[in-house]
Amino acid sequence: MIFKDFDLKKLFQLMQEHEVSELSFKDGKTEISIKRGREPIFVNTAVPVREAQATSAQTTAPRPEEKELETPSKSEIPLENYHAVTAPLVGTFYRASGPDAAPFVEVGDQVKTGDVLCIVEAMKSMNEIQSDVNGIVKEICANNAELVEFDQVLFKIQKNG
Amino acid sequence: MIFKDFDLKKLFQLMQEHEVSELSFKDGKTEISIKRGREPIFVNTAVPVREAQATSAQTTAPRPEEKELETPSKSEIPLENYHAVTAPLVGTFYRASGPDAAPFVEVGDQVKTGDVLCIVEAMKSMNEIQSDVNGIVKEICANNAELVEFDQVLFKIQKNG
Amino acid sequence: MISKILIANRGEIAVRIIRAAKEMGIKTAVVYSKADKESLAVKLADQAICIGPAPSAESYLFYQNILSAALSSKADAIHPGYGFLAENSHFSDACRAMKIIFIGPKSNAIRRMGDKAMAKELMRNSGVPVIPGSDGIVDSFNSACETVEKTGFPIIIKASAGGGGKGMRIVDEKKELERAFNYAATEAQQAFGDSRVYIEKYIGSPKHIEVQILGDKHGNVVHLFERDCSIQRRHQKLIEEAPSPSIDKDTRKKLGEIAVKAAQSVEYDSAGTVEFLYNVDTNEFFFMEMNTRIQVEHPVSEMITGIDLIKYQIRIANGEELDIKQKHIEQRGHALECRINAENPEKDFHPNPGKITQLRVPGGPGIRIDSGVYSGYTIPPYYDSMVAKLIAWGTNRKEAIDRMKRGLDEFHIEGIKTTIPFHKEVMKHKEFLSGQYTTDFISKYMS
Amino acid sequence: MISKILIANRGEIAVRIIRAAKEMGIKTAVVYSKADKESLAVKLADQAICIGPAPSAESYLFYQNILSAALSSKADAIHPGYGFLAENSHFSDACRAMKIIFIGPKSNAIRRMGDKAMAKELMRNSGVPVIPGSDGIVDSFNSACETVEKTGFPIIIKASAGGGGKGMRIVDEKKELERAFNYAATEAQQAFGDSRVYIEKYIGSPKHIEVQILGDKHGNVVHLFERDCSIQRRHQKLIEEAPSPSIDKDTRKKLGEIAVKAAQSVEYDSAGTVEFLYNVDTNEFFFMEMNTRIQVEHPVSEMITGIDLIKYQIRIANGEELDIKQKHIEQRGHALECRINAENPEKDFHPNPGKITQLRVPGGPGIRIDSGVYSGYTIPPYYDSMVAKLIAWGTNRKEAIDRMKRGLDEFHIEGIKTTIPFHKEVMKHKEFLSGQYTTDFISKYMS
Repeated sequence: MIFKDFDLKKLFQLMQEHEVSELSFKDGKTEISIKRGREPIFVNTAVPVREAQATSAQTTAPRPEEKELETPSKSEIPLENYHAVTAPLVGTFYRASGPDAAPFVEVGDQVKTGDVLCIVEAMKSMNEIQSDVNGIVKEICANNAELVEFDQVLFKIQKNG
Repeated sequence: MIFKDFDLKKLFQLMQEHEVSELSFKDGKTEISIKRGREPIFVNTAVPVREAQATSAQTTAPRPEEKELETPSKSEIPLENYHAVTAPLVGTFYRASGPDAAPFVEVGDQVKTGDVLCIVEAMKSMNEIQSDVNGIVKEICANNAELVEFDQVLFKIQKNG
Repeated sequence: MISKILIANRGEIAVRIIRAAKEMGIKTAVVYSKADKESLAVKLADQAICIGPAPSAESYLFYQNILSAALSSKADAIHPGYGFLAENSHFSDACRAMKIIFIGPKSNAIRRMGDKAMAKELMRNSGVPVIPGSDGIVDSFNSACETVEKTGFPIIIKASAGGGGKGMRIVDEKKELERAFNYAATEAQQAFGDSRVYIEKYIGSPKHIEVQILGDKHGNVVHLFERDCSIQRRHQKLIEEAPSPSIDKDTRKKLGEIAVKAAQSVEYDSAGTVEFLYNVDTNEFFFMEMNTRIQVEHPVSEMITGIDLIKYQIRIANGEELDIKQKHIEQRGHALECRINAENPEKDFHPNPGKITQLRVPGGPGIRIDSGVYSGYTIPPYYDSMVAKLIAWGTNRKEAIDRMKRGLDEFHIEGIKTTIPFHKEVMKHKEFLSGQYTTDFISKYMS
Repeated sequence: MISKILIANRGEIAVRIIRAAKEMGIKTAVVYSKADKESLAVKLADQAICIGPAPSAESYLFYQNILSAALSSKADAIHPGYGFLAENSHFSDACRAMKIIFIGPKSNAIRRMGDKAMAKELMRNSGVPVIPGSDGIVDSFNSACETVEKTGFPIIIKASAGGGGKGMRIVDEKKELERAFNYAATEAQQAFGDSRVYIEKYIGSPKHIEVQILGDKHGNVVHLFERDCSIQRRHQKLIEEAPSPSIDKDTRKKLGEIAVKAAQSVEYDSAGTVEFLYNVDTNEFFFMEMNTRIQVEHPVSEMITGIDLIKYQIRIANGEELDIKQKHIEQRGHALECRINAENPEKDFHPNPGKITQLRVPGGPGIRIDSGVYSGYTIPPYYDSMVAKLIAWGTNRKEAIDRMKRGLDEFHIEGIKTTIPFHKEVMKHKEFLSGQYTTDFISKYMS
C-alpha cells in the first residue's frame, strides 16, 4: 500500500507543508479522504491574550487552530511528550519565596511529586504550586512577578521515575 | 487501483495546484468525490433581484455562482445550446403591437434575423426588438406588460438555418 | 484617579464599559471564562485575563480570581456591569478591603436596597409611596391573614431576597392563602436560600415605570426621567422606551422627585434605578425596588438626554462631583430598545445558541447597536441569550417606532434564530402603538 | 402623495434614502449597474432594477433607462442622491416631463446655482457677501488684468462650469497671469466642455464653512447651522464637523441668515447647502457656491439637530409645508464625520478596491454608521472609493473626538486598505484639536 514507507511524523510534516487539514484512510477496500486548506482562523492581533496552552495532563499534539492562537511564545519546546503544570488560580507568579531567595526550581532540575515549583500570589495570599509528577523541568513558561491567568502553562516537565 | 503509481506528495501538490479542498475515493466500487474552492457563496435571499442570465450571444453553461443567484425562474430550459435575446434597454415588455393585436411570436414559431419579437416601451417610446438569428422560439422569458431590466433574457431561440 | 478598570463581566455590557473607558483614556482589562475567549470584549479590551472554566460559579462569580486578576494586572477599579457580582455587597466590601475602587454605590446602599422587604420599609419611612401590604416580613400564616385584612384581595406574595419571579404567588381568595404562602416560602428557600416573604396588594395590569438616578459622593442626586419597561415576558423585560407614553409632564416631575428622595435616603452614590408600579386606572404609583447597578436598558435614557451613564458611574466612583444640575438635564425626542435574544420565538423562546455565520447590523440615523457579537462568532450556551440591543431614537414616538421597524428589517443574522420576528410583531401591534400597554401585554396579546 | 421612490444612485447614499423611505412607509426601487448587483442597496430595497453595464455613462448617468425604470416600475418620484444626475437640470426637466417628481429643487434653481459665475453675480445682487473678483465671466486676458487691478494679488482663476479643482489656477504675480489664464481656460474646456472662467481674490488659508438649508414650495426657508469641512485633500472633503469650532454665536446667526437669503433668492425648495470661504484672520466670510442636492456630510447636521434631512427632502418634494420654524431648530452637542475610503493612505491614497473578508463596525453610544458595504462584499473598482461614513456625536467637541477615536479603533476591516489610520492621525493632531485648522491642514501637516 501507499503508506508502506511512511511514518506518522513524516506524514504530518507533509500535511503541514501542503496545508492538508484532514486525511482519513481505510485499507480494507482502500478508502481515502483528504481535506486541504483551513477555515480562515481569526488571529487576534489587538489584544495580547495569553492562551492557556494545555490542561494539567499528559498533553497531546495541539490542533492547528490552537497553534494559531498562541501568542508569540518563548517556547520552542512542543508540548507533546511533556507534562504541563498549569495555574489553578489567577495571580502573580513568583519563582522564589522572596526577593532575595533562590528560585524554587531551574530548568534542568529534577523534581518529584510534591516539590514546590513556584508561588502564585492571589489577594495577598501566597499559594505554593507543587509538582504533580516526577521529572525534569524543561521550561519555565511564565515571567517572574507577572500576572498568570487561570489554566496558563507554568512549567513543562519531562516525566521520569 | 488508481493511486498505484502515485505518492501522496504528488497528490497534495496536484490538489494544491488545483485548489481541491476535499477528495474522497473508494476503491471497492470506485467512488470518487472531489471538492474545490473555499468560499461559501453568499446567496441573496432577501430581495428578488431578477438576474440577467446571459448576454446576447451563444451562451455557455452558467457557472454555479450564477445559478445560485437566479430567481425561481419559470424557465425549465437550460440556456446551453440556445441563443438568448436580451433587453438592450429598460422598459415595459409587450408581446404585441397593441392590446388587441396578436403577439409578434409564440413558442414554436420559426423566426429569422430582423423579425420583430416584441416591443420594449421606454419613456413612452416603443422600441421594437428584433431577432438577431434564424431559429425556433423555445421560450418567452418575460411577462407581458411587465418591467424588464437591462440585459434580461427575453427569448430563448434554438438556432437553425 | 482611576487609570485602569478591570471589567468583571461579559457580553455587551463588557463592551459597553470598554467603550466608555476608552473614550475617557482609561485602560481596560476584561476577565473571561474559557468559553468566552473569542468574545468581542476580549478583542476590544487592552488586556484579557482568563479567570476560570465556563460555569459562572467558577469564573464570573468567583471573587478570588477576579480580585486577584485586578491586583495582579494593577487595575485600580472594578466595574461589575449588571448581573453576576453587580449587586453583591460582599464583593464590593472585598474590593474595598483590597483597596480597589468598586464602580457602584457604597456597600451599605446595596445591602439596604437588596433586602426587598427592608427597602420597602425604608421607603415608607422616607415618604415614598409603597404598595399597601405587610410591614416587612410575613413570618406566619396568621400574620399573612392580618395583612390581608388590611389590603383586601388580590394580593401577591414575594420573596424578600428575590427577583425574576421566583417565590412569587398571586392570591385572589382567602381559601388559597395558606397553600400559596407555604409554596412561596418553599420556593424562596430553594431559589435564594432564604424563605422570608412579604405581602403586597396585587395590581393586576400595571405599568412598570422606572426612574434613572445619578448620585455622587458629595450629596448630589439627579434623575434622568423615566423608562417604561412594561413589555415583559415572565418578568424579563424585552422592550423599553423613554419617555413613557402614558406619563404626563406633572407626573414625570413628581416621579423624578420621589426617585431622588428614595436615592437620597440611602446616600446613593452611583447610577441606579428606582422602579415603580404604575396603576394606569388610578394614576397612582408605588415604589417596587431600587436596582443598585447600571441596567440593561440604560441606553434609552442616554439617547434622550445625551448623557453617558457609564462615564458618570466611573467619574462618581473616582470621587468627582456631578457637573450637571437637574435643570440642565433635558429630554429630546423618544427612544426605544429591543433586546434581541438568541431564542426561537416560534418555540416558546427556547434559547438557540450557535454560530453567527453572517451578520449585518442596521445603521443610519437614530440607530444604536450595543452588542457583544460579530460575524463568525459562536454564542456559547452557558450564559444569557441576549445577542444585541437595538436602540432607535426619533424626534417623537412615531418616528422612533418607524426607525425601530426599519432597523429590525435591516438586521440580518444567519446561523441562529432570534427574537427579531417577535419584536416586529410588537412594533405593529395596536395596543403597543397606543402606548397604553401594561405588563400583561405579552400574555394577553402575544401568546 | 409619493408612494414609491426610484433611487437613481448607489452606495451608502442609496442605502440612506432607502432607510428614510422605509421609515416613512414609502416603497423603494433602486437602480443598479451590473457591477453593483451584490450591493447593500440592492439587498435592502423593495425592488432592484438593472439599468446597464458597470461604466457610469451607460448606467447611473444614462437618463433613458433610469426614467424608463421609474415609469415601468410605477415609481412616482426619483431621488438622485449626490453626484451622478443630482445637479443636472436636464435630468430634472426630463423627470417633470414624464410626470415623475424629482426629489430636489426646481430645475431653475439647479441651473442658476450650477453656473458658478452667474451664481456669484446673483448673490452679489441679493446682498450676500462674495469674494472680490470679476463681474462674472472673464473672457480675455485684458479683462483679467482689469479685474486684478481692483482685487490685487494673489488671485484664483476658476472654471465657471467647474468643480473638483479642475480649471483652477492660483496666481501670485502679474507676470504669471497671462499664462495661467490660458491654462485655466484650456483645462476648463477639456474638463467641462466650457472654457469660461472667472477670477476671485485668493484667500490663502481659509476655512470651508457651509450652511445646511431646507426650503419648501410655500416660501419657507430655514437653516440647520453650519458645518466645518476644512479638512480636505485636493478639494475632496475628508472630515466634517458641526458646529464649527471657530464660529461664535453671533457669526453663526449672521451666516445662517445670509444662507437663508441666498436660498430665497432662487426660491429654493429642497435640502441644499450654501458654501462659504471663511477668512479666520479677518473674520470675513464669502459666498463660494450653493450645492443644490443632499451632501455626503449631511449626517453631522442631523446629529446635532435631530432632524432627518432626507425625510424633509421627500416631504418637501411631495408639496408639504415645513413643520419646523427657525426658532424650533436647536443644536445639541457636537458631531464629526470621517469618510472611510478604500484607499491606501501609505501609498498616496491610491484606491484599493477588493473583497471585505471580515467587517466589524463600531457601535455603542453616539456612533452612527452610514455605509453600503458588509462582510463578504466586494467593492467594485468603477466608482468612488468611499466605504463608510463614521459619525460620532458627543455632548461637546472633546467627547465627540474621543468617541470618534474609539470608533476608529473599533472599526475592523479585513481584505482592503482604508483611510482609517489617516483619520486616527488627524484625531490626535494638535492643530485639529485646536479647531483652528484651515483647508491647507493636510498639505501642511499630513503629507
